[in-house]
This record gives sequence, structure tokens and C-alpha cells, in this order.
Amino acid sequence: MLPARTAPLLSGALFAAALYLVPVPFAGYPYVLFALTLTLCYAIPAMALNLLLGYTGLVSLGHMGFAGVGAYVTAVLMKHGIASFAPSIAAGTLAAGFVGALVGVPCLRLRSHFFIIVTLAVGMLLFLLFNNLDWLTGGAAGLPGIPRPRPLDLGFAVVDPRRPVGIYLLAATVFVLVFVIQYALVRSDFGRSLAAIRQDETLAASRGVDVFAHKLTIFAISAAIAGLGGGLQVVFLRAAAPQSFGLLEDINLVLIVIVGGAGSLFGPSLGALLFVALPEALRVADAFRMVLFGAALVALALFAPRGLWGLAAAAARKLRSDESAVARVGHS
Amino acid sequence: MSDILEVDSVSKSFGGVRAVDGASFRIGAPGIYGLIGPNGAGKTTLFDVICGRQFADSGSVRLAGVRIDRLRVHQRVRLGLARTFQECRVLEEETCLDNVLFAAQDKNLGREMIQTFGRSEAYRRTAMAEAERLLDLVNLGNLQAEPAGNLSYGQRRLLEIVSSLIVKPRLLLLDEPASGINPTLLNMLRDFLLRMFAERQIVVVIVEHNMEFIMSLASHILVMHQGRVLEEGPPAAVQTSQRVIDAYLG
Amino acid sequence: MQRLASIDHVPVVLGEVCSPAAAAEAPVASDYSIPLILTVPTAPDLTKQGNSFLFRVNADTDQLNEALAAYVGERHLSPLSFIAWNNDAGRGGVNGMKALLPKDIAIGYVGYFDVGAVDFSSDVTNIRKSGARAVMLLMDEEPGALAIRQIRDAGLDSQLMGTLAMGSDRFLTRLDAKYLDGMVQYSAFPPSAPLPRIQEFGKAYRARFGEEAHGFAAQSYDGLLLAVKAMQAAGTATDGAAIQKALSGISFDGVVGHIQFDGDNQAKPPVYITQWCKDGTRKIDFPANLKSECGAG
Amino acid sequence: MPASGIRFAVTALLEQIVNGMMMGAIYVLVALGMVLIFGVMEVLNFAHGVLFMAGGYLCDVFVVHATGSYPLAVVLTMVTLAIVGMALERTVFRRLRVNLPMQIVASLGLILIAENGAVLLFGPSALQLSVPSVRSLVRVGELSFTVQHFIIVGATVVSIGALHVFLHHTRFGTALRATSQNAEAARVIGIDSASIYRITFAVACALAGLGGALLGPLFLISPQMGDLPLLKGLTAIVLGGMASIPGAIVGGFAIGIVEAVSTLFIATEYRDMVVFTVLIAILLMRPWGLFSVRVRGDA
Repeated sequence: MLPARTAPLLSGALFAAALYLVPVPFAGYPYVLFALTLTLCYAIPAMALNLLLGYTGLVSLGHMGFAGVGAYVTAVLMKHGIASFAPSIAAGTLAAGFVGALVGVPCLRLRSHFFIIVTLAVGMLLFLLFNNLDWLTGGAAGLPGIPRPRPLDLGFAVVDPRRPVGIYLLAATVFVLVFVIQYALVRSDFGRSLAAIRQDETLAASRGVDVFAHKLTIFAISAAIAGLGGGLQVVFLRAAAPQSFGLLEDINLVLIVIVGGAGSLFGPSLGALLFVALPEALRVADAFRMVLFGAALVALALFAPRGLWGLAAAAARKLRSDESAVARVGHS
Repeated sequence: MSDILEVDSVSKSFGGVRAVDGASFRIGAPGIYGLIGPNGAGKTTLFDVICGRQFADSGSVRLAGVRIDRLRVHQRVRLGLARTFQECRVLEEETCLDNVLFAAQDKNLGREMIQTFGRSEAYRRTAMAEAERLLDLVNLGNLQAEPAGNLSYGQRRLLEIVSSLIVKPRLLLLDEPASGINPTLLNMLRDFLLRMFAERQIVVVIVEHNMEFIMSLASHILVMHQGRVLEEGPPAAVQTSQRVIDAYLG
Repeated sequence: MQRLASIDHVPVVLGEVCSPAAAAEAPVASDYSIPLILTVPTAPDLTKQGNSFLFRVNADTDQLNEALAAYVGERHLSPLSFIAWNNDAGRGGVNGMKALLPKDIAIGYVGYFDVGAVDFSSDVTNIRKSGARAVMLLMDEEPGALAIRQIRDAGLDSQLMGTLAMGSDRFLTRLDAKYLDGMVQYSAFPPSAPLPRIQEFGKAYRARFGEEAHGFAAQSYDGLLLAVKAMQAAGTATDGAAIQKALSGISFDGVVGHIQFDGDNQAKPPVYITQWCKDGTRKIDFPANLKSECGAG
Repeated sequence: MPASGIRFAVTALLEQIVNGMMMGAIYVLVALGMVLIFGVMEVLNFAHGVLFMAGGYLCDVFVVHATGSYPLAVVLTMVTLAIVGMALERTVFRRLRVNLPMQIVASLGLILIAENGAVLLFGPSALQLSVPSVRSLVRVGELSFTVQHFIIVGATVVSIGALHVFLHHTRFGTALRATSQNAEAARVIGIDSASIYRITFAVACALAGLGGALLGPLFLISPQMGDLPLLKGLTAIVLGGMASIPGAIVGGFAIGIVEAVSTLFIATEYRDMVVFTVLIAILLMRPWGLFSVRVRGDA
């Protein structure tokens, strides 16, 4: 077996390579690329929320609000030609992170139930700002006419984000970057402190973890990454609308993370694929299908708290343990 | 050299109940100290005030001369204070080894972030040897890779004590370590504590009801009654003190 | 829209209902050079993005408001208050109306509410406080009926002014006539107006759907015929660019009136004002040549 | 401010206080249900909004198709929802008592089922239920309100009284309060916590149903009618201190009145922002809510 450290790196590299090869077979199907790019855009805030929900035990029900901050900062900067794509989305990410820290300072001292409800309130507040500040965000009508980034000449190829393949590759690159950040944060001393906070906050403090500082840091990082996802989504859809950062999207994001598998690296991406690509392909999610979907959620909450990825991982573990059991029998 | 631990007229009340009422004592020399007293004497509240789980209404607590009664828990820990919990807390999902290594990890946020991208595993390698040695001492060596959640209650308590010792604290506070432990493990715990004390020469304060265990272990006993320190001295003297007997027999 | 354009390869798309979605779909239409004909959304700036593949048959809020602004001016209904949707249709309508009003008309209280809101009590209180002589309701039937009922239940008797949807018989099913007495609204299609093209479509619509025809249906019907005529004129059912050229030059007499696109591909269909009578029928108030008694609006 | 200006301001203030009391009463009915469930079972029921909505639809069905009498329909609605509540508790929430994230997922699942179920059964557009008490008006000087406004406030005050009597003067109520303070201790002295949880859910859902049945006729009965009351109810119980019933009552009325009166000073579309800003401001000062005592161990 490969030494423990390189196994995840190898599977990560394979996953990234697969992502980049996707346009080859689907170049001719812009609609499939559209659905996959949208999935990538949703996977980024999902990974951001996973850092909180899955790894630190913080349930934030207003997280798409931060994606909205990143989205609108990016959109306003690019639409009025103040800055090109890279500086705009960087500003959007930092702005979202700053708002995250601003919200975190007062709210992270609250007990868990209060914290959840306050994040819901913060999400509503941010949505109401997007929906009502007409002069800045275009209000309920949204902000149309956001330009796509200029083509990038990589020497061996030109990536033109104005074409479906180009914007897909841009989204894939940002996705891989965020995936690496998620991996680095989680598989580190910092990640171990977060896991300790999730399992037993009092114990973590008595081991010397400054619980508040750690929570604030991961909350700000998570908000920033959500902002990055929001900025990417707005540039991809070429328009920003408050509805994509409202309560329904907040709930959708929580479901993507929990159903996909909170507390795992690939869970959020699987969840995004299920929640975004699938309905997009099925197009109209009519009422009857949503009822079945709701029932599936209740069942999942009762019987598979670790989410689908948790189920898959458990099944894999069981498989391995069966194999090893068989192997041992063979030797004894 | 100033006292290692100095508690100066600490008071704490919940609503009308004065749990701790002007308790004071000083610990200058390394040793194993017992903190005993009848139920409701304020032992646990005083213990929580020293550890930081509760803030005192008045009075002060100093660790090696530094005032700690207003600091948050993690700040006191970084000054060399370590504690275990009456309800015995371990990271159930982590393996025993990871429990101990996590305790040894440098929790400074800045250095953690640097390690996130530096990926250096230096501290884990250096702490590994000591962690495995301590685990062997309490017969948990073979359970290194076992998640702490699968351990028995007694084993968890030993794991908790090992985890709090790995960071080489100056002051170790044990909250009723003997409760719920069968005699054989109790002896192993006593020997382990005596051995650790011999190696490290630190101050260990044990809040305990199990008289036989505490009297055989502690070199100095503090008796609390109605929120105040009633009597202190070597075990023999304290056992014969009339005031202590009256306090217990009421 | 992405799906229609890239997978189904449709030649023409008959428009979106709400403006933000239309705004998002317009760039996709011009990317794939497929004409997008709008027949319902009223946000003025939709046709001002210089998108040659976006056409609009229905009048935008500015055109609709011109008639009502004249009505308010003649009767000096000042101060004038608004309750409007907090979206582009609502805000566009209010701003459009303000621009068209004579200078001596004061603007009283303006209240915006989010789509789906149902409690107008605070708007009613503020309107009463501002002493408004007239209240313009920029929303569709469902909130409109609620707002009117709450205004009249709270004892406010200001003149009410509504939008397209509040002029149809369907609106009567939500409110009994006593609430509607005296209310005026602009309309693109007064169903019982004595005009042959309106009567014909009205009869055919009632035969087919068993209820009274309304403006949205008429405009969409014209939009469809327009697309067909353009495709015939361009002699192609696949080449979007050719159809677009035919559409921009088209001149067509539809059910809602004469349709011809200006530089921004915006048509100028005729606009009417109808007024509810006590007995639940309507009469036409504008244009003057069609002024009628109750029962012919 | 001219004399007439002052008179206008006073009548406007009075009108908004009455409107505020009415909406506040609705928030209290929702908050009471949630604080009962949370106090006794440590379950945060995000699906309470759709139970409120179900109250509206059931009342419409009972009035239009069954009895034709509004008061009887309200009672039938409450009974039906009490049964639904017990079923929900048994199948879903009892197993999730400790697991907060899964409570949320289950609640969101129930929201999807209920809201889309309503669309399937009753169609997407809202229903309008006309009942006598909404048609008849009460004139108070220059102002006039529907009788329903006062029925809502009255019904809520009666419910609060009934709940108080039930909790403090009946054996069952005392057992319920004991369970909320310490479930294990209650179980040790022979209280059957399973039946306590069932009754708690039944009472909570009946209250939510009452809220829906009262507000439905005044405004509209639609699949989303429960969403805002849920958010405001959540805010009320947080203001009140999570497990404090008096806190939820005062919190609910306070939000209703503050929200209504605030529209005299700022634009109405910012009304909802007022409530959430007030919530966050208060939690900064008292992170454990207005009413609940500082719990031991809250260093």
C-alpha cells in the first residue's frame, strides 16, 4: 500500500486531472458544460460551509449571504470597469471574509442554538441589503451586464472565458484551488484544533485552544471562500440577482453539505453535483418530485447522519474490513 | 522563589448560595496535595475557579506569581496549568495516540497557520516517543490506534491524565480521578502518579472523596468546610484534627 | 434558455414573464443570435441594453404611465401615494410615474413591499398620515386585492389607481364590487371595448377558455403571430439573424393594436384607462374618442 | 409640528400599535410552540412554520367543505394538528433529540414535503377564506379594524392563560416542567418522558395551527405563509432566552409592536431588517437572551 501521506495526494491529483479533461468529451455540449460549471460554482461555498459545519461543528444558516457579498463586490467592480477579473474577485473574497469576521466577533460567543438563529438573521439581513440598495446592487431587478474576464494566453493554449469551455476551465481552476485550501486546513494542526472544538469545546479549551480565536479565523476564511464562489458564479451567469443569495439558497447550501457528507473532503462536491447538476438536467423540479425529495431528506436525517459520502465511506470501510477479514482467515 | 499556587480569600456565590467564602491557601514546594471536605464544602467550585471554568466574585488566584483568576481557560493552560474533568473528557473520535499528541500540539493560532502550509510534522515526531512511553506506563500502549470512544471508563480516565501530563504542566489539577475506577486500575493510577511526580517534581492538587486513595498518595492535605479552608497539614495530622472530625460528622 | 438555445436549437423564443429572468436571458439570445420576443415584462431598461435580438410587444411602464399621469394631472389628485412591489416592475413604475407627473402634483408616502408580502397595514397608516388624495397600486392581482381590501377596511377613501391585471373580470372574483367602485387602471386590452379586433379575440378566447380575455393573453397572441409573420417574411424557420432582420422592419395589426418596433425594438401599442363602476362593470375613460358608460370598458 | 400633524401622528401610532399587537399575537402563538418543544426536548423545530401553514389550509377545508362554521373549524384544525404533532414526534423528532444538525435536515425535509404538498393539493396560487369576523369592521374613532384583529389578540391571551393553568396547576403540566428542567431526574421519579414529549408536541402544534387558522382569513392562505412567522417566532424565543415561556410571550408581542411602529419612521421594506438588527443588538449585550438567568458554567 502507498505510504499514508501520498495516498490522498495521488487521489487528489487524479480528481483534478479528471476535472480538467471533462471539456474534451463535452466540448460539443455547451449545456452540459453549463450545468457542470454551475456545479463547480456551488461546490465552492459548499466546501466553505463544510469547513464550519463538517469540521468545526458550527451550523451557519446564512452562508450564501457571504457569497452574495463576494458576488456583488466583484460584480460592481467589473461592471463599472473599475477593475479586471482577478483584482475584482480578490476584492470580493476579501470583502466577504471581512464581513464574516465582522459578524463572527459578536456571534461566535453565543451558545450553539443562538448562533444558528443569529446566522439565519444575518443571512436575511444581507439578502435585504442586496434586495433594497438599488443604487449599488440594482435592487430586486439584479445587476445585469457583468463582463466575462478577458482571454488568457498560456502560450500553449488560449483560455477564453467568454466561451463555455473557457469559463468551465476557470471555474475548475478556482475549484481545485479551494479544494487544496480545504485539504491543507483540515489535514493540519489547525484542522486538529477545529476537530477538537467540534467534539468537545470545553476539552479543547482545557488543552490550550483559544476556541474563540480559532472559530473566528475559520469563520472568516469560510466566509471569504464563499465570497470567492459567489464572485465566480456572478461572472459565470453574467448577472447578479438577490434571489441567488437568499434564504432558499442558504437552506440549499446546508442540504448540499449535509446530504453530500459533512466532515468529508469530497462530500460537498458530491452534494453540489446532486443538487445542482441533477435538477438542472431534470429541469423543472415540480412539486411532486420535491415532496419525494423532502421525504428522502427526513429519511437521511434519521438513518444516515453522515450523509451520502459517509454512507459510501462506511460501505468502503466495511468492504475493506471484510477483505482484510478474509485475508486474515486465509493466513491463520 | 514565589509560591507555585496562591489562592487569596476567593469568594464565589450562585444567587443566594455562597459556595466559596474567602478560601485561602498557598503551595510553595512541589508535592501531591489533597483537597478534601464534606459535600457542599465548595471544593468543586474552588477547583473550577482555579481552572477558569468559573470566575471568582472576589479574591485572587496566582500561578507562579502571575495572577490568573481573570484569564480565560486557554491562557491559564498556556501558563502551565493542566486539569482533568470529573466527568472525564476525551476526544472520542480520535485514537488514543492522537488524543495525547493533540494535547502536546502547540495551539498558537499563528504557528498553526504556518504549519498548515509548512506541513512540518516536527512536533509530532518529537512528542511521539514520550506519548508512547506514557501510554505504555498505563497499559494503553497496545490500544494506541483504538478510537478513545471504544475505551472503558477507567481507561479513558488514565488516557485523560496522560494527555494532561504530556505538556509538562507546572500545576496539575485532578478532579476526583478515583471515582468509578476499579481497585486494580486504582493501584496503577497511584503508582503512575507517584512515578510522574518523582520524574517531574510538579505540584499536583487532587480533589477526592476516596480517603484511602488520597491519604496514601498526598503529602499534604487541605480540608475545606463551608467555603473556607478549615485545616491543612500532613495526612496523619489532618485525620486526627478534632475540627475536621466535627466538620465531617456535623 | 441555455437549453432551448444549445440543445433544442429553436429559431425564436416567445418571451419570459418576469424582468430579472428576461435580463439574464437576453445575453444568451444575442450569443446564439435567436430573437427573444417579450410580451409581458414592463421594465423600461430591458430594451435599452442595445441587444438587437430582444424585442418587446407590450408597452413598458413609461408608456403605460403616460395615460395615468394625464388623468392625475387633470383632477389634481395631490398628494399622490404609491404602494409598489419591491422589484424592477414596481420601482420602475414609481420612478416612471414620478417623471411623467405635472410639477404641481406632490408625492406623498411611497411604500415598497417584497413579492409575497400580505400585510399592508403599515402602508395604510402612512398613507393616512400623509393625507394622500390618491393611491397608485403597482402590483398584480393577488397582492392588489389584499391591499384594496385592507385600505377600504381601514376606512381610507382615497382614489385608487391600479395596473393591467386589476381591470379584468377575474379580479372581481377576488373582491366584491363595493371595494372596486371608482378605481381606475391603465389597460392594454379593455375586453368589453366596442372595437371589432377586441370583440373578436374576446369571443374566441371565451369560447376556448370559458373566461374573459385579458391583456397578457392578447399581447402573447400577437407576439406569436408576429414571430410567424417574420419567419414567413424572412423565408426561413432556422436562421435567427434573418428572422431578426424581418422582425425589426415588420408592421403588423394585432389584437392589441398596430405593432411596429422603434430603434430599441420596442413596440408602441395603444394604452387605455378604464374605471370600475359600483355595479361591477367598467367604463373607458381615455382615450377621449372611446369614452363610454359603465358596461363598455 | 402643526396641531393636525400631532393628531395624525397619534392616530397613526395608535393604529400601528393595534396592528403590532395583532401580528405580535401571531408570533407569540408560534414562539410558544417552539419554546415548549425546545424547553422540554432540546429540539429546535424549524418545521413549525409549515405547521402554522397547515393550520391555515385545514381551517379553509373545514370551513368550506365540512362545517361552514369558522369557530368549529378552528377547533377541528387544532385537534388535527395536535394529532399530526404527536405523529411527527414519534416518527421523526424523538430519535433526533440530541443531534442538532440532523434536526435541521429533518425540519428542512418536512418543509419541502409540506410546502410542495400544499401546492399539489391546493394549487400554487393562494386561497382566500372569507369568514364573518374578517368582513365585519370595528370603528375606533377615525380608525377601523376588522373584528378578526381583536379575535386574534383575544385568542392568544386565552391560549396563554390556558397554557399557564395547564403548566402550573395540573399534574401533567408539572411533570412537563420537571422534564424540561432535568429529563433524567424526572424519569427517575417515575415520569414517563415519552408521553410528556408526545403531549408537548401536541400542544405546540395545536398552537401553531391556531395561529394559521386565525391569520389565514385575514390575509391569504399560501404555501409560504408560515415562513416569516417562523423567523419572527425564532427571533422571539431567542430574545426571550430559548427556554423561557414568559420570555417568548413578551418577545413575540415586542417584535410585533416594534416592527409595526418602526414603519412610521423608516421605509416598510426595511421592516424585517429592524427585527433582525434588534435581535443581533440584544444578543451582543446579553448573549443568553433577555429573560433567562445566567446558567451555571456560563463563564
